[in-house]
Amino acid sequence: MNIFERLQMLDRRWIFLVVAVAIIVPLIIPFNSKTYTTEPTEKLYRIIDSFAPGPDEKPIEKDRALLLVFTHDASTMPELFPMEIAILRHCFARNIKVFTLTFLPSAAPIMDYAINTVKEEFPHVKSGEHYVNFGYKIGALMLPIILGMGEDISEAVDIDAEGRKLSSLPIMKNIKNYNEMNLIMDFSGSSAGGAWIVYARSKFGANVGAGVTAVMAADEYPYLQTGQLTGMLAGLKGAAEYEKLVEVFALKKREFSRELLKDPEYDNAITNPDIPYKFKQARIGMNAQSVAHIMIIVFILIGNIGYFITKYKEKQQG
Amino acid sequence: MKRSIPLAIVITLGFLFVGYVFIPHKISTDFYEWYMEWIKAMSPFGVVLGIMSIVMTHSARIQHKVPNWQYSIVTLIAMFFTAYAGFAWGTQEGTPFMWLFKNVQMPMGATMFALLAFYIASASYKAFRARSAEATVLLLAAIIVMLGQVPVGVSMFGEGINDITHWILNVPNLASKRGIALGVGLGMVATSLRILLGIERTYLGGGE
Amino acid sequence: MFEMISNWVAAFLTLCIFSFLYKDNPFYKFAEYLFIGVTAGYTIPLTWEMAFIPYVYRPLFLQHKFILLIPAFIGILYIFTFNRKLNWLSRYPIAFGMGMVGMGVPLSMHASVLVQMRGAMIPIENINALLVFIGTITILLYFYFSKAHTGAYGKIVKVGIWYMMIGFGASFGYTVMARISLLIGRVQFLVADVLHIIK
Amino acid sequence: MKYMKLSIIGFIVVLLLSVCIPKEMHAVPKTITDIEVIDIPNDDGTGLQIMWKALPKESRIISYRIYRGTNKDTLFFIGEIPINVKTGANSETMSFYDKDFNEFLDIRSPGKLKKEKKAGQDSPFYQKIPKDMSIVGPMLQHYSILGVLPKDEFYYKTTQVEQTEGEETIVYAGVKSNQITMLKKLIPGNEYHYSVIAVDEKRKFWPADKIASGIPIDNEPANPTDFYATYVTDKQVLNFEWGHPLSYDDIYTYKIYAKSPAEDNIGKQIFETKTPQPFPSADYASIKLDDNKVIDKNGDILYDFAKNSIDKCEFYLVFTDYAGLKSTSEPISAKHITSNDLPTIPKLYIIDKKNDKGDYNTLFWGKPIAYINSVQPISKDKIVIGYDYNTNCNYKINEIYFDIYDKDYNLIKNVNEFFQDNIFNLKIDKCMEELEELNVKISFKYNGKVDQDYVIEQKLKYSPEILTLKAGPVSIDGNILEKYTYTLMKKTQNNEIYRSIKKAAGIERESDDKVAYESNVVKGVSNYDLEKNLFLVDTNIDLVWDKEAKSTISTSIYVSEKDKTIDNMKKQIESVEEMLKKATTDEEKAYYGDYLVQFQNSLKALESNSLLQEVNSITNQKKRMKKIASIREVDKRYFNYFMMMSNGKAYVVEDDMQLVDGELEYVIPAPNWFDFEKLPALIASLLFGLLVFLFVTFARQGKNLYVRPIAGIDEIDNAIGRATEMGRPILFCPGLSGISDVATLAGLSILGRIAKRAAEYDTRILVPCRDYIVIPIAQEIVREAHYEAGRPDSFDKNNVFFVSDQQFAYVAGVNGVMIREKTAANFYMGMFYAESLIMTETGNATGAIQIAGTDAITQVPFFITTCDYTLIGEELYAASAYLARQPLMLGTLKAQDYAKFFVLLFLILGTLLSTFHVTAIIDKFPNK
Repeated sequence: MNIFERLQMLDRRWIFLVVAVAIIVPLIIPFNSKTYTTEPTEKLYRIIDSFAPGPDEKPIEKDRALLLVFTHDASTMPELFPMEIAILRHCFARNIKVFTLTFLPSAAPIMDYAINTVKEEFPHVKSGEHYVNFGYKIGALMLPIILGMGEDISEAVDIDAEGRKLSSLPIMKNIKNYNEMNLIMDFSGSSAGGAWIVYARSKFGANVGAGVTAVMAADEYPYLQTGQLTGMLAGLKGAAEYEKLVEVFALKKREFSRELLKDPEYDNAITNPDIPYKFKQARIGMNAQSVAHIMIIVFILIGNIGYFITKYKEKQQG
Repeated sequence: MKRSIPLAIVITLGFLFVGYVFIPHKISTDFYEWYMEWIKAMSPFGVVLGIMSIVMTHSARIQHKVPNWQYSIVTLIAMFFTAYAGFAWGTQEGTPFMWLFKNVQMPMGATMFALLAFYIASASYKAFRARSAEATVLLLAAIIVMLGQVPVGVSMFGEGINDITHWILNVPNLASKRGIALGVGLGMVATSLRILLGIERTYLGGGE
Repeated sequence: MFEMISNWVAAFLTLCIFSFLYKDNPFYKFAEYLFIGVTAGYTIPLTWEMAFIPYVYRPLFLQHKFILLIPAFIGILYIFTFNRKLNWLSRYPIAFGMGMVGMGVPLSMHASVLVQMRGAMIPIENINALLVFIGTITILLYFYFSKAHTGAYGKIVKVGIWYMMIGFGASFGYTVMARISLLIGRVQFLVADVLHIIK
Repeated sequence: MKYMKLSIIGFIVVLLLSVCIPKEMHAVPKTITDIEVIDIPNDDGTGLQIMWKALPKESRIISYRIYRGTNKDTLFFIGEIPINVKTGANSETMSFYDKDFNEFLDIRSPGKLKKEKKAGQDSPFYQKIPKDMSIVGPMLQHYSILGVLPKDEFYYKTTQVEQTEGEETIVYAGVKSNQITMLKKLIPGNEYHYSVIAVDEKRKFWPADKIASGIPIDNEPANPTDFYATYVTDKQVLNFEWGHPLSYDDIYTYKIYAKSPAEDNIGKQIFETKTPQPFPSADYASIKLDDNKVIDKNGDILYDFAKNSIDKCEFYLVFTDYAGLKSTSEPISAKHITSNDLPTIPKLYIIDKKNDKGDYNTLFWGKPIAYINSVQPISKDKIVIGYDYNTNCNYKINEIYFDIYDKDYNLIKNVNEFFQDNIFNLKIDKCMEELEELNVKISFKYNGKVDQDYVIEQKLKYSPEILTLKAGPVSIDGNILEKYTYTLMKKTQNNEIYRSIKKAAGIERESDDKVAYESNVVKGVSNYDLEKNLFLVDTNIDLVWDKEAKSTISTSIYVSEKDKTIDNMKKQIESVEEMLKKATTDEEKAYYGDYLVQFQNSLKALESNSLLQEVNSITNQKKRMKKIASIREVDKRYFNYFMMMSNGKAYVVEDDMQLVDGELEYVIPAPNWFDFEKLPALIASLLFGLLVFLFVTFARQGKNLYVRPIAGIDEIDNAIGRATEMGRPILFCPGLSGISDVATLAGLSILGRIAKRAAEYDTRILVPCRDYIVIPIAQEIVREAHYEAGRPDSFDKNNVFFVSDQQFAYVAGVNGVMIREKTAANFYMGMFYAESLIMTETGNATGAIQIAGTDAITQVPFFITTCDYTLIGEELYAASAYLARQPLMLGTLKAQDYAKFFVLLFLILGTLLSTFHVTAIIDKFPNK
């Protein structure tokens, strides 16, 4: 039996071991790798960044805001949570007004968790001034709220998760409806954007973006092409790209430029101990993804080489 | 009586529901609401079947002392304890019932699901063989799409790999999904029709 | 403290399931049977609260809609399933539930056939549209059961098979990422929430 | 065995540990010490806000429970705020609003008074308000209560109750607590008491250290905002528009005052409208002026107002609430405009919505609109343009033309969208940055004709923010559509004031208005009968609007009381007459005079209304009520609609009234008997049914129906044979979905065949199920197969068993079966989800032959790679027919094949025609 035949007969458990190592090691021992940012992610970043107040503008005065809608439960958290964290970090770092909302009871704790995780790093950020958590609204209210926000957000949502009347919060100054709350990001493990595209987008012209799991991304591409979706983050990869953009531009309060992205300096973030784990989670995850994908491809190749050699031999023998 | 009446129920209701699809009138929606109310009233009893089946299977295993019968005790105890916890302390957040759900059921479900990562790898190694031209095509498409999703792929083959991935997803993949879906759609119509006409009676089981 | 114990229990069970990858062992068996038991136990109070109380108890005993005794009685017939002599009674509730399948004829025709057909009949304005068209047609021919896949016809059908295989390959490749993400999620739970190795 | 014991012991230890966890080491506060109740400003005096400081994260609180009572000894649970235990509360102060009509008592309320035991035996905390009349009855006076009754309960199932109040005997409708859902509002000026219980993660209750009290007070409404005025000089119309007030339900009137410099305070009133309670009113006023007078639509004089003083005047908007409290806007002056500054308003049409159950009217207006909404680059010289279009039932769009010009209006391309797929490509010779902008002119071919006079213009400007061309506003004849909104309004016959139903964007062309079928009757509840255990409500119900007398006719639901309404009216007239006699001032006289006329009209109506007489001629209680229902439920659903267009800044244009024969036209939607959108489905289904009938007949006649061999099916027998040789069992998975799923049925019919073969070979067949209804059916099938094979003795019903209805618990179980039973042939036939690969790979590891069949397209790739044979999609259904070899089954399979042939024919024809701009075939197919 030569090595290829042995490889052919290799016990599955060795493969499992390789998989375990290939995924656990990059997660525990991070290493640097390059993150390529792609067009849809960059576009989304730039739209959100355009909501930031100017250098001599008070954050409260800014008449732009972003709505994050959490439409997923814990099972898709590995992919979607890093995105949410990255966007919230962007908003808090650049004083962008941000709202959060969910129609799914199981998403409410995830929403709280995301806000609080990012807030820890930004002591100046205050609820009601920089962000408002609209909280969980029952599914039956979904349509009335989506449509109602086209006229008046304070009236449609009424009270936030902390039980405060929205109209009494300083953040709502200058924010009336979709004209101001100009982008809705829907994070979902199934059909992202759905009702928002149909109602908020086509009736009120609101921009709708989606954060989806990698599996979903293919189904969402047509919407991206027709412009019904303004931007999309797909899976861990989209999250990793956004993480990088936030780090290169938002945290340093810089304008977006493609040139800066090419600087290899920014690819050393993963091993940088100053950056908390939660803000590079997606990039570390992508390391594991990359290793895993390559590993699987190598498995396919080795498997096939062994297969062909064995077949060739059989032919010769017989 | 044993077979013909249930069959008559299915056929009658079936045709009424065909009508329901075409008739938007209030009478038709009232009929649907009536039906749903009845179905809902029947629904809780179906669960009893599952519970009875579990109790019967596992107690039989214990009785006959089949190999691994001891574990059936775990199942029965776990089942009765969880149910008891739900009834005794309620099902809200913070009760032992929710604790069991969050710390026993959820992590095990998630882990079972995560096993897929291992199996995908072993399937790639063991079963993904270029046995024929078709198998080779499948394999190549998979490799390209996999590469297109990670930064390594881009640094190895350039941005073009993304475009190829999108093309594969938007053209051959779209055609394949559409073609299969059309076939499946027709098949569903045919099977539903067979049930409606009483040709297909599998659901009634065998016997008289 | 409380959270720590909870996490350890979850971690222990996670490892029990993972141990199946090595081989079938008592820990896996224990976890498997426990899993089945707990999920079965979980449904009982939930069915009671979410189905029995609102759909049977309340309408019947509080609102006195006695007509619902009939479906409730039919529902009870399910239980005769396991009785050799009377199991024909359980066909009644099943038949009642099957009635809705009638809707499947026009609805599948509408949503799965006609709407899909319209989606497929787009004008061919570029090469990709043509390729999609060819693919759809040849795959449909593959599912034509009245003719054997031989000769020239076999060749056309083969094109359909190729399309399907590319499609399947793409789905396979596409799913890998999601499945790896699931595993990453589990590993992160083990090393971050339980062992606190990474922060 | 050793491991087994160990693990069980381990599990029990962990469980015990988790149940009796040691007390927390450090004392963290869990008791709320600073609860406070305050009145909500600008409301109608029925709202209170309860506030307290959130406990720290370390307290591990999972929720706050709020309790309310009208005395401090009994507080009832009214609401809960869940908290994420990991992160703690999001803010420092927690609030709970007790306002508006909300839950008071319903079917889910407990039957008896129940203490919150966890809060301590002596605590004043109770669970929800119980249905016990001795407790809830006396509470009624402390709240204003609305009772919502399903209409049939009120019509037919109430008890007639007589109560003596002073000298009078009043008849009430008695309602049982299980018939009614009650909503409460607080009463202004009453005192209410509140407290909060913090619940920690072990579900321990930590009551707050005190009970806080508060009194809701009726405040003045919030100040009017966004108030604008314009004066259309050539039409002599004064327009006002203002922002929608936040709590409109407390506002009783909107008044506008004009103040000339000579006047003090806020001047003279020139406009007043009441609100169409409980609905929002439209937020504008359009006042006609004539010779120093304000006139109404009929030309009657309403107020004196000097036209030439408009320039010098300041205008005030005043909101008045039910308690007479007022709030006044800042003064504004009117901007002079002419009717040329205003857009033209399209005509509003109203029709009954098609293909519905009769609870919608469709409102539509204007010509179709198309607009570009996004531009995406795909390569250096190519961009993708996404567009959207709106139309209505007057216009069927055939083609949309986009004429695209560069910034200097040089034509780049004419695009004809004869097939509207919301997207087209455009070649450009410069990059978008250099293009700077594109000008687009959009026109249509609709109803078979090209309308060249109707052109929509739109500019696409390069935006460095998003690195692409940004779609600008859409304009027609220079009017930018986005600036304007259409306000749709409607009113019933018995109300003078229109209620605002919707604000439609300028680009919309159609809107549906829901006119729901009546299902509930709403009644105030303030009395109860403890002995009979009934809530008491008023017995009167609206019957019909009497056009001549201009009053709503109501009647009692009880036959015995039918004449009382007339008696009551007479009594009221008598008392008003007396008041009139006593009246001294002119004002008083006029006031009571008006009332007298109104009441006399009503009396006349009551005595002469033919419908009421018809109803009252029926003596059978139930029959009479049925008649009443049939009249009133229709009468209430007649509406008159009205539309206004404005830009939010008092540039107001009103549409003409909807009239018929000079009177307002009231319309009612009608239910439809056939859904024409499903007509293609009906035709297709009938044709398909015909095909099935034909081929089933052929098959019965014994015609040979050829079906090509399906790979995999022939292998089934081989697989069973191999399992027999090895002496190992067979596994059959009927999929994860229920019995009504087509895939499960196909799987089960294949099971019949496999089980028979297995029985013949005397090989055990294991069938793990996920759906409990599938178990008995699968058992029956396997049993029958054993009988058919002549081996009833070898059937063991425990081989067909339920595993779990949770997806992954099921997989865990099936994996266990495969490994421990060492199955040699695995069949997966039915619907599968993500778990498919876990099962097939385990099967692979045990070396079993595996054959799969599923219509779940997403799972097919995994089956193909890991199984020996896979039936893809329709092949699964075909296999069941192929194996059965019954004429009936084969006949349908053949019919399916021929249907496919037609599908193919249409696909080719439709695609070819549409490529050559003929969309006739495509248009016949439904697109959603």
